[in-house]
Amino acid sequence: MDLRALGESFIAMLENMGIPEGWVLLINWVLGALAVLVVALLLAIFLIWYERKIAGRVQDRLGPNRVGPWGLIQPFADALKLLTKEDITPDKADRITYNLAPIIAVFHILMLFLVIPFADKVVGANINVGVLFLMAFGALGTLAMLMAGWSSRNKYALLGGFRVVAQLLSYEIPVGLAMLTVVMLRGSMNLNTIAQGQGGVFGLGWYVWILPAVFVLYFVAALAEGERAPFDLLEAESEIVAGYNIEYSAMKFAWFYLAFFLNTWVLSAVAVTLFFGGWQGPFAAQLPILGVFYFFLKVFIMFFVFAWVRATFPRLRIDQMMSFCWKALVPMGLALFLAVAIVLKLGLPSAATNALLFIVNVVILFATLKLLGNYTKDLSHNKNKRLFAPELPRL
Amino acid sequence: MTVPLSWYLIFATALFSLGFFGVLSRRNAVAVLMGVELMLNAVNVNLVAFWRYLTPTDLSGQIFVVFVFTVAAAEAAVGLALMISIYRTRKTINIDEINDLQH
Amino acid sequence: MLVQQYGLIGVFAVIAFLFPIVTLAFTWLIRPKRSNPLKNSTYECGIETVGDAWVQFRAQYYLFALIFVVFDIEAIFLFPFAVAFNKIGLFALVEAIIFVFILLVGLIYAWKKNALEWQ
Amino acid sequence: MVGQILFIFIAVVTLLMALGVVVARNLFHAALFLIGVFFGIAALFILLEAEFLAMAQIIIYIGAIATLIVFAIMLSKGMMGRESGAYNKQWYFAGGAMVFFFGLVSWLLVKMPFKTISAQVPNDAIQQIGSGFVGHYVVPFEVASVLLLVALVGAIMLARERNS
Repeated sequence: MDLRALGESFIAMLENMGIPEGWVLLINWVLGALAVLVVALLLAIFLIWYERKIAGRVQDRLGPNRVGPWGLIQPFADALKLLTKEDITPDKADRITYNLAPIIAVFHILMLFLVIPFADKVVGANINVGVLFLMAFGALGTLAMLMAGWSSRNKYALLGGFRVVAQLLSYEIPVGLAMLTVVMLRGSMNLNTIAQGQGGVFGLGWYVWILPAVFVLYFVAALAEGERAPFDLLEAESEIVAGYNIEYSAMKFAWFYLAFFLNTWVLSAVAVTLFFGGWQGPFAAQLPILGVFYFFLKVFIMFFVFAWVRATFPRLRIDQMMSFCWKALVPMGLALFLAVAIVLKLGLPSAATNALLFIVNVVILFATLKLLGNYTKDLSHNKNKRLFAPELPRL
Repeated sequence: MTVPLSWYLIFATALFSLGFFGVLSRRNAVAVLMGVELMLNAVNVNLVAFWRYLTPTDLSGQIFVVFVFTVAAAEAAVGLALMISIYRTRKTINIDEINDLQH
Repeated sequence: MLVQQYGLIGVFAVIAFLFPIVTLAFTWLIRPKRSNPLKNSTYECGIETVGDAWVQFRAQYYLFALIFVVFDIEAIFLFPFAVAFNKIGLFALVEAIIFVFILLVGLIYAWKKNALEWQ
Repeated sequence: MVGQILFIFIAVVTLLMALGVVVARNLFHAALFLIGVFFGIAALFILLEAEFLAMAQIIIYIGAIATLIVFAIMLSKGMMGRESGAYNKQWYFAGGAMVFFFGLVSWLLVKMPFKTISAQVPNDAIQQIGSGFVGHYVVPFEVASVLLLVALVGAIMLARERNS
């Protein structure tokens, strides 16, 4: 079954009914938008259950198991509870900004769903600036949290707001550099085109085999972008209570919560699209519906890794985290970008280029790890220095 | 292309005038900076509109806009750093109270 | 083609913006409203709030946002460069490398001045 | 026709937001209005078929500059609340100058004939922009990076706390 053919036959049916062309287009858009919206919301409900189940298993618990089979209905019960809870707005809060913040948080995360290709050409908006679209609307999320932090008029919330700026803005740079390197390799910012370029049998064409260090860079930075442990300092319960969303309750809190889970899902989906071939898989070219299946399978495996890391690692200190971004990840990203650019311009045959890219990536990854390792070893002898704030290596 | 070029230009003029008003009339330096940003945006709208209607096949218009972005960002970064620095010593950033050079 | 894609984005943007507003309005209708001054006061670990929450912070935090802005602009320059990468010559690559290196000097300067430390 | 309605809608909303930037007493609200203006202009760029610039507008103006402004407001205690006197003494003069300027320029614009041509935007627009940076516009490209470097150094000098 071809999904595009289905859509086209639907358009033809509407046109046959004598509806003018403009209206057909509009109906098409509204239906497409509603489809993406429903997918996003169902995903959010499912992801909450999925993550809680994973966290439970990792920590030797059962996770939700009371409501429905395997606790599958649990998120619906939670949603119902949150819908009917009393909503408290602090008297001192700046009301307009306070109410606008969760709306923008949901808005930005839903927008990101538009450019993710679920299968070949099965994508909300197949635009040529897909990667920039991700960066643009991703940045709106930072703003929503800043608004929440400021408008609550609460010291913890404001402190959380400052951490948002520091963390999310900083880690946007390594994420951007990783995306930039992939874009350079493919020569396109269209996410569908990038996924298309990773064909080959048994996933041999995936960019993760060519650019492993870039994937590691993306993954580590994405952990921070998704506010996940070990980088969850925005809402470190034991330090700043809950950070920017401390004063939020009921549905407004639920929107932040939903944005958090969907954000991780989008980050996993982008990782899959950029590095793991997106919807590519055996027979996906012949049978597009299989592409959707492969895509979701890969994304859920990726999401599992994110949840696994979150359930396993302890939290970093904020100064360690900032140093790690600017002094390790950003130089590493720039080095990778330059190295990949130079290797691509050498003009070698494509197999040799790919092999050389792989070697360069591994070398840079290990060089970074070695420098970091040496530095931490140094520190264990020198107690005056702060751990994990690497100084410029002497050249 | 149903929208005439002059509509864009008049829109940009209106935006520029509002920014101009903000720059001239606000006391707070950050508000003045916001007015400057409005004016720069008006210029960008003009550049892109001219590019689209006069030379759509030559991408120079768009490249110019990216340079305007750069200048705007540099201006905002330095301007705000200046304000934070002044605020730290003076506890005010009202422009008519920062007048050391007048005496 | 462009109209096709961006029309959908426009329609979706309106829906995505209205959707949370509608749900918030809906919960406003069905939720209980029993507020009292104590409930609506600012939370501060269960004790009385001390002073105003909007306090003076150190400007050190501002530096991170600043360095971010510079690198963000750099990304905007480099993305079209990356898209055009296959079509351009070796000399163009050298220019891009110079571009990145000039910014790297900025990063090293910030590093040396301890602007990258969270204190 | 649809394009015209869309343009008028976006333009009116954007101008109202811009008015909000100028008149809002609370600086934070002014910054929020400013974000709205930036968004409206990104929408206009889409109408003008400059998709790269629309995204760059959102990334730079909303993601970077607006965040910087909001952050600067948050950093200064006195700026967060309502301002007592938002306008200086010469605001009526500024208003007059604004109305005069707008009237003069729009009169000129209506009078002035422009030779518009209707051609398609090339499909590889982003690629052309990219090769433009390292081709014809290479000097401004490098100067831009020097400008950013100077801005970074200057701003760090200004904002750094000296006692440490």
